Order: sequence, then structure tokens, then C-alpha cells
Amino acid sequence: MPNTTQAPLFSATAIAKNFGGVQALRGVDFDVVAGEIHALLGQNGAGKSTLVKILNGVHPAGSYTGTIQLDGRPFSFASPADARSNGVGYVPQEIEVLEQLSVAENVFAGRTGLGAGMLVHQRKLEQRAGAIFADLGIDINPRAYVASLTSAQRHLVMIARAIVTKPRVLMLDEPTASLSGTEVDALFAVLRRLKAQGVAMIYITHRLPEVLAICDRATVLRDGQVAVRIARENFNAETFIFSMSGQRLQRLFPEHAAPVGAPTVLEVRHLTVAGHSGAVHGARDINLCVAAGEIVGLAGLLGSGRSEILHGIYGRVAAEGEVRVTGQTVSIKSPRDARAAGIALLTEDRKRDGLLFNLPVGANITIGNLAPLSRHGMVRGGLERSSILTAMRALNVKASSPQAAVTHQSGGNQQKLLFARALMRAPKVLLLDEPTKGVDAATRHEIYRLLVELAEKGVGLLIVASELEELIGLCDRCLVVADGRIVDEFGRSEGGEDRVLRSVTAAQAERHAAAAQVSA
Amino acid sequence: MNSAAEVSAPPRDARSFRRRLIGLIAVGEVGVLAAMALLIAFFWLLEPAFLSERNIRAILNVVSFVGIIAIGQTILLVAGEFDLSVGSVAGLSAVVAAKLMTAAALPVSVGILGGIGVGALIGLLNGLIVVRLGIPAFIQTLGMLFIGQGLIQVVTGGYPVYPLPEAINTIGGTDLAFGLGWSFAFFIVAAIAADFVLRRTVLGRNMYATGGNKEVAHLVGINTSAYKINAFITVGALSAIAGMFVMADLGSGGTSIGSGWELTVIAGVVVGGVSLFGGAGTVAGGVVGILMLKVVQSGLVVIGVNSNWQQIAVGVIMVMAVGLDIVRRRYFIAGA
Amino acid sequence: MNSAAEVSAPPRDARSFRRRLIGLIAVGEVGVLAAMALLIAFFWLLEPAFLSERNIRAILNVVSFVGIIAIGQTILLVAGEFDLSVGSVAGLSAVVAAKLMTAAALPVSVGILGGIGVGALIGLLNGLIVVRLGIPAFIQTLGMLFIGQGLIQVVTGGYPVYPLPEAINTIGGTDLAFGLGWSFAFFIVAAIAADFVLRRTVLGRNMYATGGNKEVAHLVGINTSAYKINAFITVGALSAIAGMFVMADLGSGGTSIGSGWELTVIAGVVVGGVSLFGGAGTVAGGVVGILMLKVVQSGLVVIGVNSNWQQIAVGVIMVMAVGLDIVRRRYFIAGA
Amino acid sequence: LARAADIHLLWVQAMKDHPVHRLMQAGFLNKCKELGYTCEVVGDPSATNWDIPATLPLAEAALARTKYDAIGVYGPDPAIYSYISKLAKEGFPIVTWHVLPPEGTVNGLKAATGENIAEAGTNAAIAIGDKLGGKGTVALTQGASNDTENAMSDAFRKTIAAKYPGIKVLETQMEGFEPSAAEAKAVAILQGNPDVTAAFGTTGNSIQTWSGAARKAGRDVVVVGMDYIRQNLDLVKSGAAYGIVAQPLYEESAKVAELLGDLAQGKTVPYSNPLPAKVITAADLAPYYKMLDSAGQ
Ligand SMILES: Nc1ncnc2c1ncn2[C@@H]1O[C@H](COP(=O)(O)OP(=O)(O)OP(=O)(O)O)[C@@H](O)[C@H]1O
Ligand SMILES: Nc1ncnc2c1ncn2[C@@H]1O[C@H](COP(=O)(O)OP(=O)(O)OP(=O)(O)O)[C@@H](O)[C@H]1O
Ligand SMILES: [Mg+2]
Ligand SMILES: [Mg+2]
Repeated sequence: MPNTTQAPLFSATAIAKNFGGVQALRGVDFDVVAGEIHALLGQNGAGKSTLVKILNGVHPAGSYTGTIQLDGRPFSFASPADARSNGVGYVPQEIEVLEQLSVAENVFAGRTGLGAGMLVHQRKLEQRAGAIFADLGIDINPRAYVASLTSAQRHLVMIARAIVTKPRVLMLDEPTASLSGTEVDALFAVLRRLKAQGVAMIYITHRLPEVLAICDRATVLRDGQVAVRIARENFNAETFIFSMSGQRLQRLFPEHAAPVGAPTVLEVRHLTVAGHSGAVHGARDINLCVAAGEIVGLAGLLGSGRSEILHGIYGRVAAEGEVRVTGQTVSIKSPRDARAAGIALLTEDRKRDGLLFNLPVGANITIGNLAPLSRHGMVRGGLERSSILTAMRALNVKASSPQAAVTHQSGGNQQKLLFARALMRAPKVLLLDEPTKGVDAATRHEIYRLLVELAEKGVGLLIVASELEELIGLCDRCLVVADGRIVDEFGRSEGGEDRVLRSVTAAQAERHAAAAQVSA
Repeated sequence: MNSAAEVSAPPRDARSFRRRLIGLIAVGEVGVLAAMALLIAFFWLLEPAFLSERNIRAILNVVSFVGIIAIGQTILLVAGEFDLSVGSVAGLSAVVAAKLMTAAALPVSVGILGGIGVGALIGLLNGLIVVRLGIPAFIQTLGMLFIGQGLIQVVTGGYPVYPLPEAINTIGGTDLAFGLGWSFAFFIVAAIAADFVLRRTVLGRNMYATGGNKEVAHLVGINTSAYKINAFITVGALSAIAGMFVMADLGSGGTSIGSGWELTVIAGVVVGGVSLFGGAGTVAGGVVGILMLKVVQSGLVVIGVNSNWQQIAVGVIMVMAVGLDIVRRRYFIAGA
Repeated sequence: MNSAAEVSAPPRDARSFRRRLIGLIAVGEVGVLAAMALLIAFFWLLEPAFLSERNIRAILNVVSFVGIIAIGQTILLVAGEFDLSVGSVAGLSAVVAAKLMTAAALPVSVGILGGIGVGALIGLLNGLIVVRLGIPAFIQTLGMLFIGQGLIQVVTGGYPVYPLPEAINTIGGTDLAFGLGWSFAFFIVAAIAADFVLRRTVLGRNMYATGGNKEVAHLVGINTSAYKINAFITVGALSAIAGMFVMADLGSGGTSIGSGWELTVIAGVVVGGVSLFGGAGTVAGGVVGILMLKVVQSGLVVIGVNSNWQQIAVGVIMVMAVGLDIVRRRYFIAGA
Repeated sequence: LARAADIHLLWVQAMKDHPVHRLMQAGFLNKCKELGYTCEVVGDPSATNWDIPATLPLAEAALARTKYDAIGVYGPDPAIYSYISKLAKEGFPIVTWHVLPPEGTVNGLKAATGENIAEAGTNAAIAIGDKLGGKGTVALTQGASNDTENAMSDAFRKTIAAKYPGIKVLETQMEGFEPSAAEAKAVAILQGNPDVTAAFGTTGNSIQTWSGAARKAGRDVVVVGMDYIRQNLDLVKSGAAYGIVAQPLYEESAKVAELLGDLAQGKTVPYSNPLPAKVITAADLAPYYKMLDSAGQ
């Protein structure tokens, strides 16, 4: 247990930041001591990311007011390079990787050569990157190109990238948002070791159990101000939620029971999905069905092919097999067909395949949904605007106006925009890939309620979520995916997180045995 | 209470005027319009003849040619691609139309349709190859620039097609009003129509989505390939029309019609705020950008700048106009 | 077990040879090299004189000029920017150097340094304006293309600078080996050095990171501005050197040296697999791409293709070479 | 008009910065200075790109500002004819140069001067034909395809065919205006055609192109090209090239100034003012060096 009364290693005083009119931070004091993991909590748009971006030089000195101290001496970072060379490491919230370079090069990006002077030793880079991944308990080939990784794997690459700089202060902005249990555990093991080495860490998350698991102190931001600082002794999920939102939550997951005997809205038979860029990923011989009003979850480890199944159904990647919607066989060759059949998809990586940064918030919601908002091909401005405002209100999107730029929205708000887009067409089947990624606890609750409401209206939901608790709490039925196949299925109250892990492990053991037989 | 709802009803307070002013400055085309207004005032102060009817007419006339192409290029840039073959397509379409009317002795209308057909066909080809085969537009349309130039020589044997049927000279010589003819009329109508389509229709919105992020557009059900291919066809057909208007204006199917236009057109629309990276810009902006470049070129002659310095000045002003626009965005829109 | 990890340890089975072959095909430069080999064989079969010593020498000679620029352009493209002013900078540097040696009667070495200085200075200016003011490279360097052309006229008054000091003609006429001179030697040395730097040094890898994703590069502590600015300076200085080699070769500081190179150079390096969008490609690839274009141009003349069809063929082959590369990537790399 | 300085003359020329065009402009402006006229040059500032639509508004801009008394319009492309007629209709006396369109073919054109292009091609053919002794193969290049160069090539071909049946002329190739690329192309022509013993180029750079190519290819080629700029004279003097078609660029341009001045003062001038365009070889260089010296070039 670090001594939080000792002199802080890294501190910020009276930080205020204004984005042309939007006051993101209003005089925040914050500090972290060596060997401490300090949670930074708050609702979407509270200013968490903005604060760590300031502490890391992404928002350079001069663009904010207030002071930063490192080792008790005032510092101001002109750029991330500055912060980095002073021992500050940073894992950003959004995926920021170099897609055209290899994993190893990504991990060591921006560092000087290993060994003789300015020369790069690919081999050595690969070995060292491999060692770090082994440490993190994950299996990513250092020679693979990042373009071929799943978003969770990309996130792990970013974490490795921050760790190799051997920082004294490490800031992690929602590092686990797309990770599942096993990876989170491995990450925590690493963080604990760093902690023992005296690294000071700032940890942003919306997953409150994680705070209970590894944080020593928590600071809650609300509307750009520190709402409360909580010592470990007083940690309690309810307190966190109350101090973040001013509301008390009764139950995290709303009551829901799948209607008995409801007609099937989505039926998938023998679906085989080609992986992105050839053979690396994929899913084979998938059979599943979702009844009207049913919430079905796809559980599995990272890279298991859950997203790929959704993409196959939605026509985003080539797939063979049969898809039926409300009993009708539909031929889905592209997302267009899927939408026509009443299927909507919420994608996983909002930056890469979710948002249109060239269009404002409002147009991002209505894109693809303009038909009912137009007459003779002309968009009816008034109607569009009112339906945007309705959608924004329904999901509590915190943008200043429908004309606001998407780039300026906080991560959680961006997620809500995409939600609004997917819901606008009243789909029969909703495919959701990590629907609450980066969404704060209160809103998450709202989203759960919303999903249950949709289910009650007869929509069939198929959800991929890495947070098993969420999946198990929400879903009527869970399918376990391992290595591109469905290996297990269980209903509400038939199992929990351990059941998923057990079936995954069993599937892997089986595969290894089979592989051993082939090579023998 | 939701913050989005707050803004939907802007506060009617004292700052309202300031807000409205900033709102005006934030409009995309204002940057280049301001730059142009400044330049016009400058030229006019130094030499009032700059705003003489004759000069205005000459500028508007030449703008109508490249302007027609700029409309297409803007649409294509919004859809996230661009076309270097426009000049070459303009030239080829003109000589093909001319040959159809003269050597093949077909009616003028057939010749014109043939010319437009050639342009649209090349646009289709460019589009198919870029979209379906994944060849970068730069390479495909640069290749097409060469191919078009070669075909111009093949079609004409290197000799301008001259004389042309009287009907063509009549089209070129018609004075509809203020000494401006059909090319200007077409240009204005096409510009207004295209601006409207991009701004107000579903088609236009989908075009912006396609250019902004193709993958996202695809996922929301937009047939991005169709949008891109159609944008290529549009720019091809408009280039053809521009080429034929030049031919009618000059009364000769010259082999060098359109040569060198590829960069001028792109430069003009980019000066007018159209993004090279897709998904941003308006037809109004693109057209004003082209107009500004032509105003500069003409103004420098009118005020009697030494001819060697004219090109230098054009280069500098082009960069400065874009710079002004960037400053405007940075300080007014961010600050709004 | 992750499927990506499988690839790291290739099974030493019978398929090993096939894998190694595919590995070879996967190397970036193989696509364009294969295309070039095919073309050379084709030209040679039709006309053995194509592979005569003299013709090879002539091709290598002319490649060395644009090739020097292609090295710089490749580096700049890798860093995520590009430069349309290269031809104009080449011409300007040449005439400035020529004027320094003749009109200003300075020593030849000072003239050459002056020429390189002009090129580097323009590169610096381009870099500063693009990076610090955020003007798109397309506009800034196109503006600079015009400015350079204007300055060439200002410096020379429109007449070629002639005669040049004997020392320059000597540089241009030296035969180091196999009839190739200093320009080729410089080209080869610079290409090897640049290829090594991009491939093997931290500098090079940071350049790829900068061009691959500027934000990420910035985030991991790379001074992306410095990298970009230096890449602009490099391409400026190399353009200047190329321009002066052309001048030495011709024995005259002509006013049209470099005109039209902007698109040729970019086309060549893109054919060689360098990405227009930054962060991908190698100097070897870029240089081979340019070489392929020159081989085509020369081959078509040697085998006696009608001049009208030459341009068409160049356009088609350019597109096809890139197409071949795309097919290679799709089927061999993805499938590996 | 009272004083010569009150006579305003305008010169309109596309591709204004081409070196040959610059030489013409110098001939015109120097003559103007000599005669005391006030003269101005306008045109699209490019050294390589022939763009008439871009040139016209610049001419109009000058016309909007200044009341010109007569205008010279560079005429080697029928695309400019309609503009000539338009200006003539407004009452401007118009002169063109470098081509001699038959009288009456261009409405309103008052006078034309320049070499007889066909004759220049013929002269070049005779020079080469005689030098080769009536046998051999000749390569033929143009800068680009345009009326002037086409007419000259055609006359060249026709003359060779008529007078020297033993000489073969290759298909015309385009060398373009960028010198290093032009030379590479010429080398390729020599490689592809081992029998070439002479070359004729109809563009200003072709003497340099061909003599450079002959040196690089290690071949003996009888080179004839255009324009007596100093470098070309030197190449003939050194033996690297055989002859120059001494296009009267400077003279014709000076003549334009004279004709325009006369027309501005209401005098009548003859419509056609042809100038000789002979082929000069090593023996005839002296007067041309002198002319360049006196022009300060
Ligand atoms: N670049 C920017 N320009 C304008 N406004 C911005 C910008 N970045 C953030 N904001 C605004 O600042 C506020 C705080 O955003 P920030 O990203 O720090 O929130 P957050 O606490 O990280 O939220 P989340 O949990 O959703 O990630 C939000 O209102 C956001 O819209
Ligand atoms: N080559 C590629 N191009 C684009 N996207 C890719 C590529 N390879 C993988 N992806 C992305 O990776 C995901 C594939 O993940 P997959 O379905 O295999 O695993 P998952 O179980 O969803 O795991 P994860 O939690 O890692 O997303 C898809 O979301 C897809 O967007
Ligand atoms: Mg955040
Ligand atoms: Mg996934």
C-alpha cells in the first residue's frame, strides 16, 4: 500500500482548459504518488481524457492554465515527446496505432535504436516485443502487421508501447474498454508489478469493479471539477456512481425475461465467415437464432471471432450460409441488404468504422437514415433537426448542438451518437459489438434499459461484449465462441463467468490435442 | 435538462449579433470570398479599368470553361477521389465532336452527344478501374491524361479540326446578355444545381459520407462504389461539355484544348475550401476558388505587373488565400 | 493459440519452398521489377537493339536525373507529404547556378553551392509553410511550382544561360565507367544511402511512423514537424542537384529544364509501390518505378511504335503496372 | 497621332515564356523602342503549355485598361482566328506573324509576316538531301503537333520524296519541350534505327537534342534544326550539327512592330510580308553572331 501522504511524484494544480467556449476543466487539482494507482473517474464528458492529455503534453503548455509538477519541480510539456522523455507514459483512449508497421515496430515506435546507435535491429525489436507480450500473457506475433489485428489486440499493442518506455508515471485512459477478463487479469498483474517498482499510475475506467480491484485512491471529476476524492478504505461502487452523476442506481441490470414462444427474428445456419485480409480471422459453421424480444450474447476471448460473426451476418465481410430474418431467407451481400432486411449493426472501433468526422453530430446520427426524413430526395431540414434532437435527448447525448463537430465530443458521447444512428431506423435485429465501450456507469445503465426496452418491443438483440459481467447480467442466453466456432451455450442462471472460461479452455485443449494428432 | 436542447433555442441576448457575425464568418465560402473581395478592391483602386464591363466579361467567360469542370471536380473530391484527366478529356471530347461533325458529316447535335458520350465513358472507365480494381485515382487518371492526349493526336492526326460547321460558331458566338453566352449560362445553372444537390439532398449527404469515410458509409448502407463511379462519370461529362464550349468559343477543334487544366482546376477548388482528402467543401466554394484565381491573373495584367512577376504573384496569392481560410477556421469557428 | 503466431515459426515441411517463393513475391519491389522484366524482354524480342549498350546507357543516363528527384520524393511521400514543385526547383536552381557562374563570375563551386542552396531553401520554405501553417502540400508546392517558373524567367530574362564555364561541361561530359558520368554515380550512391536510411535506421523508421499516422507518431514522441520539414529540404536539395546535372549534361542553363517533371516523378515512384497516402514504400521501389517508366518510353520508340500511340501505351502500362502490384499483394501477401 | 510614344501596340501570344517566343518578344520590343512606340506583351505565362482560353482574358484585361491602336496576335493556330476577327470587328488593326494565312481566310486580318514555313521545310530538305548525297535515312521530330511544325514537316517530307527518292524519312516523333527527355527519346530513335544518318527537328531545341543524342549514341548524324540562338550557332561551328533553318524570328517580330505602327497611323500596308528562311551552315555564321552580339545576347 503506497503512502498517499508522501510527497506526490506528479501533480497538477488548478488546471483549467477551455475548448473555444466549452469549459472542459475548471481548476482541477490532482496528484499521484510513487507506487500508487490513482483512479480517475467521471461521467462521459467530465474531462478525464482532457486532464491526462494535458498531463501528457497532447494539449501543450500554453493551451491551458494551471501548473504541473514532477518531483516537486514545475514542468510544462510542449509535446508528448517532452512528457515521454521525462518519464511520463500514456495509453490513449482511442486506438492510435501505425497500421502499416509491424507490431514490434509499433511497440518501439519513437524510441531510439536498440543497440548500436541509430541502427534498427528488427530481430531484437521482435524479441523484446515478444517478451513483453508474454509478460502480458497474450499471444500476438510481433512480426504481424498491425493492420491485421483486432481492435482489442491493437489496444494491447498500445499498452505495450507505453510500458516499454519504462515510465515513472503511467497514464491509462480506459485501457480495458475492449479487453475481456483474462486479458484484464494479465494487465493487472503487470500493473501490480509496476506499482511495486514505484511507478505512479493514473487509471481511467468506467468499469467500477476494476477500481475496487487495483486502485489505491480515486478522484471523481464532474463537469470539469473535482467532485470528491476517495481513499481506498471508502471504495464502494455506489459511492462512485453517486459522486459521478448525483444519482443512485438501484439495480445495474434491469429485469428482463425473454418472452416464451416468441417467433424467431434472426436465424443463422451454417454461416462461415472469411476473415479480414484472407485467412487470419474467421468463423466456421455458425448456427444460432434470436427470438423476438430475446437478448443473446456472444462471449469469448479476444480474437475469437465474435465480431466476425456479426460482420458475416451484416454482410460486411464475405460469408457463406443462410440467414433468415423473421422466417424469410434473405440474401445479404452487403450492409445495404442487411439494413433492408431490418438488421442494424453497431461497430466496435468508433474511430475507424463508426464516426464520420467530416460531418457534424446531427448528420452523423441521420446518415443512412435519411429516407424517411426527405421528400423527393431532398432532406427536410426541419424534420431532420427535430428528429436529431429527439434522438439526442433520448440517449442524453451531451453535444452543444446538432452542428457541433464530432471530434470535439468525449468518447462516451461519440458512442451514444452511434447508438442513436443504429436505433433511428427501428431495426428488427440489432447487432451490437461492444455497445458500452467507453460509456459511463449511469449511461450504461440507461443503455441497458434501452436495450431491454427494445427487446420488449420485439427486437432481437445479438451482443458481443468483452465484459462478461455485463453479458451475463443482460443476456437471456449466451453463446461461447472460441476460435471461430460456437462451443457452448447456456441460459440465464445456468452459468457465470467461470462457465465461459471453462468452455473456452476445453475448446482450446481439444484443438491442441487434434493438432498434436495431426503432426504425429 | 439536456444540453442539446438548450442550444436549439439560442439565447437572444446582447451577444446575439456577435454570434450571428461569427456564424457568417464560419460559412465555408466566406474565406475565399473575402480574399477575392480584397483583391478586387485592390486591383480596382490601382486601375479602375479592372472593373470595366469588358474585363469582367472576359473573366466570367473564361471562368465558365474551367468552372464547369470545377463543378465536377468538386463533386468528385467530396466523394473522396480526384481526376487529373479532366483537361485531356475536355480536349478529346472536343476533337471527337468536331470530327463527327466534319469528317463524319453527322449533324451537329449528334457530334455534341458523341463528345459528351466520350467524356462520360472515360469517366465511367476511370471510376470502374479506381473503384473496382483499387488502382489509386492519381495513377489511373494520370494514365488517362496521357491516353487522352495520345488519342487527341490519333483522332486529329495533329491538325486542328477547322473550320467547324456554322452552327457551332453560332453557339460559341451567341450573346445571351451582357456579352455572355451559352457556356456561362450552362455554368451558372449547373453550379446552382450541383450546389443544391450536395447541400440539400440525400444524394449529396451520402456523397459527403462516402468521401468522409468510405467504410462507415458502406456500413450504413450507402453504395459507395456507385457514388464514386457516378462522380467520375459526372466530371467526365462536364469536362467534355467544357471542352466543347471552348471549341465553340474558338471556332476550332484545337489539339491543345484543355492542356494543363488538371492542376489549375484542382488548385482552384482547393483554394475555394474543397478538401483534397474527401468529404468537405461545397460547389459554391470550388467555383469561387476558380474565379479568384482568374481574377488574380487578370488583375495582375490590368495593373501592369511585369509579366515575369505575374506567375510568382499567382503562386503567392494562391497560398495566401488558403492560409487566410485556415486562419479564419482556426480563430472564428473554434472560437464560436 | 493465436493464428497470427503460427506465421512466426513457419513449418519446415515440403511447403517451405513454396513459402519462401511467396515470401520473395511479397517483397515490395518485386511487382514492378517483374513488370519491368517482362517489358524489357518484350522490347528486346521485337528489337534486339533495345538492349544495346548505348541504349541502356541512354536510359540510365536520363533516369539518373529524375531518379535523383525520385529519391527525395519517395522520402517525402513516406513522411506523408508530397512536392509538386520539384521540376520548377530543378530548373530554377540550374539557372541560378548558371547565372552565378557566368553573370556574377563566381567560381563554379560557389555556383553549385548556390544552386543547392536555392533548392534547399525552397524545400525549407515549403516545409515550414506546410507544417507550421497547415497549408496543404498540394497548394503550397503547386504555388511554388508557379513561383519557381516565374523566377526562372526573372533570373534569365527568358533566355537560356549559355555558354557555361568549361568546368561544367567537363562535369557533364565525364565518363566514369560504361559511358556513365557523375550524375549516375551520384544517383546510385544517393539511392543506396537513402534506401538504407529508410530501411534500417531509427530516422527512417520514424519517417514511416510520421507518414503512417502523424498523430500517433506525435503521441509516441516523434518530432513529426522536424521530420517533414527535413524531408522537404531533402527533396528540394536533390531537385536542385538533378537540375544542375541536366544543365551540365546539356551544357546550357535552359529555361525549360525540369518542366513537367512534377507528375512524372510522382507517377514513377507510385508505380514503384510508394504510397501517396504516406508511410509505405521504399527508395528501391520508387527508383525502379521511375526506371520502368523510362524503359517503356524508350522501348516504344525503339520498337517503332507510332508516336501517337506511345503516349497511350505509357498511360496503359503505368496503370497496369500498379494493377499488377495490387494483384500481387492481394493474392500472395494476404494468402501467405 | 501626334507623337510616336502615343502609339500603343499590344502583342498577344499564348505560351508566352517559351524561349523562342521570348526571342520574338525581344525583337518586337526592341523595334518598338527604336521607333518610339509604347508596346506591351501579354500571354499565358507558361513555357510548355499552349492554352489559348487562358490567354484571351489576359489580352482583354490589357484592352480594358489601355486604348491600343493596333494589335499583333500570334497566329499559328486557327483557334485564335475567331479572336482576331472579333478584335477586327471592334476596329482594331490586326497583324499576325510566323504564319501567312492566305488573304481573306481570316476575317479582318490586316497583314501577316513571317517566313514561308513550307519553304523553310523545303530548304531543310534540300540541305539534308544534298549533304547525304541522295541516300540514307532521316529522322524527323517535332516539339509538338501544331500547325507551324506540321506544315514544315509536311513540306520537308514532300520535298525529300520528290527530289531524293533514295532517302527514307522515318515517322515523325514528338520530342516535347523538356530537354533531357527529348534527348533520351532521340537516342532511342537512333537505337531503333541503325540506318539513320540525318535528323531534322522543327522545334527550337532540336539541334541540341539531336547533336546530344548523336554524341551519346556515338553516331554520325547530319543534324539540321531551327533557330539561330547562340548555342545552336556554336554547335554548327563545332561540327556537332550541320545546319540551322535561320527562321527570321527576330526580324519577323520587328516587322510586326513596323506594320502595327503603320496601321496605327492610318497607313496602308501590304497584306503578305514573307521573309526568307534559308538554311545556314558553318560557312554562314558570322553575320548571325554579330546580330546576337548587337542584341546583347
Ligand atoms: N478537442 C476538443 N475540442 C472541443 N471540445 C472538446 C475537445 N476535447 C474534448 N472536448 C470537450 O471537453 C469535454 C471533456 O471531454 P473529455 O474527452 O475530457 O471527457 P471524458 O471525461 O474523457 O469522457 P469519456 O468518458 O466519454 O471519455 C467534453 O464536453 C468534450 O466535448
Ligand atoms: N485486416 C483487417 N482489416 C480490418 N479489420 C480487421 C482486420 N482484421 C481484423 N479486423 C478487425 O478485427 C475484428 C475481428 O475480430 P474477431 O471477430 O476476430 O475477434 P473478436 O472476438 O471480436 O475479438 P476482439 O475483442 O479482439 O475484437 C473485427 O472487428 C475487425 O474489425
Ligand atoms: Mg475520455
Ligand atoms: Mg471484436
